[in-house]
Amino acid sequence: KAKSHAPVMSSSSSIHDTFQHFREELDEHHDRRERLIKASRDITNISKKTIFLLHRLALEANDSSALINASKIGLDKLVQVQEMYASLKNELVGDQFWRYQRQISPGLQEYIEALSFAHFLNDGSLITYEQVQATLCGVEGEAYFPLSISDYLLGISDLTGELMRFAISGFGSPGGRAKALEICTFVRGCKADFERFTPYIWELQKKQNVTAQSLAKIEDVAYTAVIRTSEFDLPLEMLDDIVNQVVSN
Amino acid sequence: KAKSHAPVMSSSSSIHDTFQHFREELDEHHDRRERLIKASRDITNISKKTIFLLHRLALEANDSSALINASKIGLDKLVQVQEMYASLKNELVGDQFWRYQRQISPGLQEYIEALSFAHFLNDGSLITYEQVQATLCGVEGEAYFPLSISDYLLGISDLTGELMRFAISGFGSPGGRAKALEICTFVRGCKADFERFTPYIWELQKKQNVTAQSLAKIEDVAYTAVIRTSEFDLPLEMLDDIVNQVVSN
Amino acid sequence: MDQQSLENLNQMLDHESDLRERIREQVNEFDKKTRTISGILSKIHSTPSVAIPSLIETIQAPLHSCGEITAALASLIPPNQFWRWKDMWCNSLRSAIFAAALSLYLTKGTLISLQGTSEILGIQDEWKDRVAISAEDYLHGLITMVNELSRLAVNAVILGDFEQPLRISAFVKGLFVGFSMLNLKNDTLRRRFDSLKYDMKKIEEVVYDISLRNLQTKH
Amino acid sequence: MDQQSLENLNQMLDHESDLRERIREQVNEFDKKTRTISGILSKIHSTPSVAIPSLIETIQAPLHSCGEITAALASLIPPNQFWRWKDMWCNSLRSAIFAAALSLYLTKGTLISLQGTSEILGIQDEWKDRVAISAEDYLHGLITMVNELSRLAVNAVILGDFEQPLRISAFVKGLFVGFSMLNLKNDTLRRRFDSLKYDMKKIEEVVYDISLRNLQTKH
Amino acid sequence: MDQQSLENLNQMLDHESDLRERIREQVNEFDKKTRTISGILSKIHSTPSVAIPSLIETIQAPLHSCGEITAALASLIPPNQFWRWKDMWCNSLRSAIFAAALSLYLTKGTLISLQGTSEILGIQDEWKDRVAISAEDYLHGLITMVNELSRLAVNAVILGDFEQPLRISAFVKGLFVGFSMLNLKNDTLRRRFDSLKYDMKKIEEVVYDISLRNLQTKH
Amino acid sequence: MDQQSLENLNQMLDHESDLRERIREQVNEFDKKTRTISGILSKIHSTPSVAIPSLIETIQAPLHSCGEITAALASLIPPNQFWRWKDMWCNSLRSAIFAAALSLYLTKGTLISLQGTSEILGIQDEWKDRVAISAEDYLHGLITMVNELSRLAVNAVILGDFEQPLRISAFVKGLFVGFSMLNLKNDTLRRRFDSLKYDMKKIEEVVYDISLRNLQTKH
Amino acid sequence: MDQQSLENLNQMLDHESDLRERIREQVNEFDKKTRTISGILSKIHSTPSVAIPSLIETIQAPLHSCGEITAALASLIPPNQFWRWKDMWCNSLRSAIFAAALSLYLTKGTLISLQGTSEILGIQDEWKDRVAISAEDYLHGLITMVNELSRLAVNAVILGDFEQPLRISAFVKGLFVGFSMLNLKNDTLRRRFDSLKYDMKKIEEVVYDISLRNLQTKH
Amino acid sequence: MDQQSLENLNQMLDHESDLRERIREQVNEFDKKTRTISGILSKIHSTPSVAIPSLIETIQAPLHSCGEITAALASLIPPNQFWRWKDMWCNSLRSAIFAAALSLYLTKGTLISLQGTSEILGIQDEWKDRVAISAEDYLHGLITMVNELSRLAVNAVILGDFEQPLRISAFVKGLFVGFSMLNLKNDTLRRRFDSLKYDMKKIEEVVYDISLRNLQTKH
Ligand SMILES: [Mn+2]
Ligand SMILES: [Mn+2]
Repeated sequence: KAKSHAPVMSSSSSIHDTFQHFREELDEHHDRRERLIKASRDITNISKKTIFLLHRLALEANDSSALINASKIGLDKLVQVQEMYASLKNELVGDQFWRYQRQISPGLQEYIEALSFAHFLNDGSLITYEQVQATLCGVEGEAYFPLSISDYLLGISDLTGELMRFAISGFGSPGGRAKALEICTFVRGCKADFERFTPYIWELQKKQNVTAQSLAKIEDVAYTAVIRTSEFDLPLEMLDDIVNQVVSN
Repeated sequence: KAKSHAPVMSSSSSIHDTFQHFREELDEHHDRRERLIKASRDITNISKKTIFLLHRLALEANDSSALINASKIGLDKLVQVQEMYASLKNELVGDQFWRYQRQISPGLQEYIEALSFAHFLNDGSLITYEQVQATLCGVEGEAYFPLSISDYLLGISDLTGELMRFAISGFGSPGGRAKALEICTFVRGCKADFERFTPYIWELQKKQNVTAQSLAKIEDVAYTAVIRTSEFDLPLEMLDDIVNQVVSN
Repeated sequence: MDQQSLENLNQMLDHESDLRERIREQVNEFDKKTRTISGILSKIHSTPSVAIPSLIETIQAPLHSCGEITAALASLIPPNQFWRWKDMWCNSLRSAIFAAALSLYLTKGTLISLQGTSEILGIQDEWKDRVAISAEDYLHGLITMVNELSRLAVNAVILGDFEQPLRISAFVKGLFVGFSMLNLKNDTLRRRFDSLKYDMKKIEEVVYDISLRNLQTKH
Repeated sequence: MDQQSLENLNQMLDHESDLRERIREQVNEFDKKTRTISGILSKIHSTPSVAIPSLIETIQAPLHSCGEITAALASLIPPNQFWRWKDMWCNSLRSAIFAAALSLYLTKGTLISLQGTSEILGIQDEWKDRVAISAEDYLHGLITMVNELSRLAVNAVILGDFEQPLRISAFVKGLFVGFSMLNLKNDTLRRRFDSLKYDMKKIEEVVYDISLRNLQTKH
Repeated sequence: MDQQSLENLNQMLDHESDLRERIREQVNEFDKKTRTISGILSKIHSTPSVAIPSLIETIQAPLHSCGEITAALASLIPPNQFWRWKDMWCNSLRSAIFAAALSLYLTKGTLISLQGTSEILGIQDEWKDRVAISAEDYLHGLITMVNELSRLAVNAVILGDFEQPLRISAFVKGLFVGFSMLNLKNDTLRRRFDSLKYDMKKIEEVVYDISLRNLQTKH
Repeated sequence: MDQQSLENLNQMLDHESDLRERIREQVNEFDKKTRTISGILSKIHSTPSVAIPSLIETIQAPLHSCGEITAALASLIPPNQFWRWKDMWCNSLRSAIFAAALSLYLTKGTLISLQGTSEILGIQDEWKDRVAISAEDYLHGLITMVNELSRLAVNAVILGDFEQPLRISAFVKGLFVGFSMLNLKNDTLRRRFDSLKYDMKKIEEVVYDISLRNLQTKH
Repeated sequence: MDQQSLENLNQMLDHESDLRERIREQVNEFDKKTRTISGILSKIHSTPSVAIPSLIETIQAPLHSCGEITAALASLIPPNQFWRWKDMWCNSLRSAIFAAALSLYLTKGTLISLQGTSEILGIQDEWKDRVAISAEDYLHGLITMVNELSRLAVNAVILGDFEQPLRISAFVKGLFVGFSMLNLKNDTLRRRFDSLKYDMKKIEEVVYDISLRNLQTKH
Repeated sequence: MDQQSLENLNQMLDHESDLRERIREQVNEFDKKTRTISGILSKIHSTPSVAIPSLIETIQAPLHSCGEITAALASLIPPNQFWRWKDMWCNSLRSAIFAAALSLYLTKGTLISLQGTSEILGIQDEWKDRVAISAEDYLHGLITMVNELSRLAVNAVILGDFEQPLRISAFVKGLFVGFSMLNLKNDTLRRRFDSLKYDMKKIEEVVYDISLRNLQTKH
């Protein structure tokens, strides 16, 4: 329709070409965004399943070598996620990672949560930023994408919730009371360490509130352990043994 | 750990079997839900693209046969969606449709919106419930799933928004003023007809408010058309011709 | 929209809203029944072990009478629309499942199966596209039972019964292992599974108290 | 967390927050520039056609001086972080794009290209992973121009210029066809594309008024 | 809690939930009636002035039949509990008030009074502790009427009727002055009063278009 | 709008806003009274059982003086408007109900009735269309009492009183069974009923601790 | 908490709630005054240009009487607490600013200054830590004036006055250029600035209609 | 708008936005300081009673260094604008108040006064129109301290210290009585007061556990 006016403007065919180009660019962008959203959902699902698996294995574990083994199984399962990130690396090349960060974050944080849980079960330590980044690198050590500090911190912040569940459900097992005291110290450390990052990362404040609640629950567990045994002048392990004998009669 | 107590309860191996079964059932459910969410997103995307395509074709159309052709092209594109539903039919068999309705609805409603737009461009009529259901049936006429009335009504309710856009962007084209008056009558009819369904379908009330806004915009377009021409005692087409002559000089 | 379509749609919607009304009536009845049953069951906390079987006996009649409701629902719900309407009665149903599960545990010491629950509530296999017990509802019912058992462990001690807590402990531990096998989402079931962990912890505290005082042998 | 990790993370975060601060300063400057430019451009509505080129002339200097800002940004932004920070300056950038596009249309009657806009704003191709004009920003700038042109069509008539609206009509129609080719989501761009439709309608009304009164030949 | 108290309380609570159910049924009916009426009334926008009286005629029967609902409500609501339950039906009531007000304006050109509305809806004075029209509901109904009249002004022009907008303008101006004198502390009412300002402007713009073109004399 | 209607409406609206102001004043007074009473009642947690009756004695005067407020409200509220305004004072009223219920339990060991509460607060039967105690408010007051009693059970043990928890346990168990049979559709009440469950459990745990250690016989 | 601290704190809190009450009373008065003034001012839309000055005359007394309120507020507000309480009266104040600005424009054709507004409302410079006009309130008042002027442009044409719109257009254009240069970070102000754009366009369209038909010369 | 007014207004607005920026910088610093202090203070939960004084010692320097921030704020804020800007720093300020209050309690066992807090934070009396501690902020700080003390009671037991909970209980009881006497109209403060009730209960339960087991004599 506009053809008759071609002289007074850049010709309509050049407009056509220009917008044809934009159209392809936008379509490609939307398609990539969609693919990343779907991949992120898959990653979230695998990570969640890994967390449940780790809980199961950890509860069955009777000693630290069983825990280390549980950790290994969990880490193995997470290789699936690492492979997915490897296959996505071309979508996230160069400056593209930051373009789609909002789509990637949910899955990535869930992955970091699962990874840090497996890592904790291995040696009771907190996985570092560098260690997380290292799991997201190709064979030659090149990162699939730059790990953002906020994804790292928000991911490991969720770990405290899982540790709370771990402490509560392990309470009745032999050694569970000692484990609860250990986790209590660990989570208290996390809470304190994360505090100074909250001015930089807005969502971390909300997660710190959740961590505070988890910590209070873990402290209650530890408190119960101490108060119930303090009537008796015997070491924890001996009390555990007495109870265990009764229960297994 | 619980083994030593087997006598007082259903044996732990039977618990294991039972929960093994639940676990499979829940995993299968979550996986299916996930697949349906993804499919629904794809369907939404195709439907949205079809709507844009229909707008493009409709604006280029100069006569009713061109509109009918536009409608055909749109309907052809929507065959993609129909094939996707065909491939999903086993996920939705029996009572399963209602289990996943919340996951399916968004895509389905967008599809119905696109379908009803294509249908409108063909002969200016509103697609019926039966006609929509017919597009979701296999070769032997068996429905892939039962079309719910609420999805039907919520889908066609969105059509009014697209018609509003159609009326506004067609305003300047020859015949656009007449088209606006036609659409005005059509949308007013939709608004009135849908009114009696609002007590049954809660979300329809919100959509009716959107329709009311679209209708007011269409009425403004029609009003402008009438008021601008009423100073001149000539029929609409002649005025259009005069303007067209000036513009194409 | 032509007149015919309008009327058809209206008729279908009227029919649906009618159906909803009639289901609601049944659910109200269901609710009354389960409220009465729960009221009676709440007496277990002040009933000595020995008198519990006869207390449980008194809820058998109202519990089985839930079959009237499930039958009425099965005749109301159209084929294949189980998932469409189930949310309307799932709270009442979960209460009934809880009551059935608790009854069986308190009399036989065993875990009720989904199939067994269906039988007690008169739910027939051939209704499965209209009225059935979903895995989720069954699991919710079991967790409610555990919530109650953790209170019972405490109250048994008050009544001088030191065996009950040990039995409960073994039973709940077994159930917990079962629940741990499930992969849950962040939904109600997951939140309630967390509550089960608390109950287990509470029960363990009681077992601990009893064991360290050697009370389990004292009765 | 060990002390080293803590300090590393803290340092990285401090660095980022510093960077944000320094970008914000540039954006404030950018904002002042575009506010001044917009202020001057808003005079086109009361300026006779003949005087418009010299009005446009006056914004060339401030418009080109935006290059200082884009250069400063390009030296601030780390490699590959374009998409991370661009939201901070995109409002100012869109205003600048609008000004460049309107200037070119009012002087040459043609549509500015994305490439052409980059040149005016001193944005270099090799910065593309740090500072660039995205398709979206460019399109937003064009729509703002159309918003202004629809007002101009009205005001041109007030000033007795009946040709401008016809020129604007043809120009905007062409642009509209271009925009129609895009598949948009329900986002800002889509909402603004709808506003473009309104502008086109408004312009068509003016053309209608002029044509029916045969005013186009009268000047 | 002794048995007697418990039964009393439970009876009260059951009675309340029963009553709510029965009111809801009436409200559903009320709602259906007013939606049908609104559906018919929406045709005024495509009906030539001359045919409007007979269109209005067709809603008189359903409108007066609302009296059945109000009577049913008056017999359901316990003495003194008007304020307890009124929120349940106030939406339907406001729709009915709107319909009555619009009917009277379109046939007689006058403003309905609160008393007049009560009569049409069969609400008796002696029910005032159970069913009545509050000042707030009446005002809401009037505002809805004005919302509709501003659209009618536009649509009358589409139908080539240039007199209706002038009549509407005079009528709404009077109403608007009245409303601006009211001490509206109520938030919702205040917000809706703002919508009335918008309607006023819209109507003035229609009258403006007509005056500018001298169309009022053209019919 | 004619002058008369306008004046009527404005009078209604003004009267309403005036009335609200005057009710608010009474509620402020009511609030001060109940705050003082609660302040005194909070001392039960550090008062030995034997001194509690004389502590309760000291709140009788302020508690009965609430009758002045209820009388003032009864004279302010227009006939039939109980349900319109009751939300304004229901918080204060619930505090007063709580205080009356707790007083009676701590002195007589019995549960106050709704009727008994009305008498203490000077609420007359013939005001029932203006000022009354609704079932809901009464139940809220009772739940607040139980919240306090669970704290009292804990604090009694701290003071070396092992009988009080047993008495509280018996009293609250009865109340709890009553509540669980009620048809609580109301959301807030339902949520507070959950807090009651929590209190019950806490009290049971105190009794458990006492039983486990055979402390109940030790005083 | 020792008795003295407690009393101090309670006195502070009580004093605050008292003060709030007394400010509210003054604001109610202020509100009544500005409602009356706005009521009168709304008549400009049906008043021929020539009669406007005498209409404006009638609001001078009530407008100046706002000084009583501002004086009362100045004596209520403690030193330095202007920013603490200003939100309570800012709506009324903005209405008064609007009235003062519109009056001056309609009689002298000039823009009122912030200083001039303070004088009319009797606000003294030495109150600046208690009662003052903030830049924000002043700008809000001006935007409300423009909202009204765009309506006046339309209504003047209805009354056959084609000069008023031209005067309004020139006046508002100047204001608009001023506003577009302001650094409006404030969100509400920014949103209202958008309404100003809309008013500008409306006024331009009126002038357009007049120009197109050469009506400006016809009076 | 004349050039002078425009410049004045723009200067005011620019100044305001500048000032906000500079306050924000100080608040960022303040925030970092208080987070560091909180981080250290959180170690009290794992520190044996005997080592707490030296832990508290380590926060004295950073706590007093807050005086640099308050001094910077006092020099930034224009006279009389305390209430305009205080919301920007009130979170940090409340954290600092909390730290000061907790320090004093843990070292001296006494309650800090508002005056005492001002001194520690270097807030001078003559700044009261620019920087001061409001009653509200002081009370918020105290409530945060109680939240922390209830956790400390629990954690002291974990460390085997059964005296700390008894001391905390006595201290918090006194504070609680004080708070219940306050006329808390303020919503946030009221809600936080509820959290204080919860803390009280928690502490009482700890004291209960200790008393029940006669642990207080065991150390
Ligand atoms: Mn998690
Ligand atoms: Mn759409």
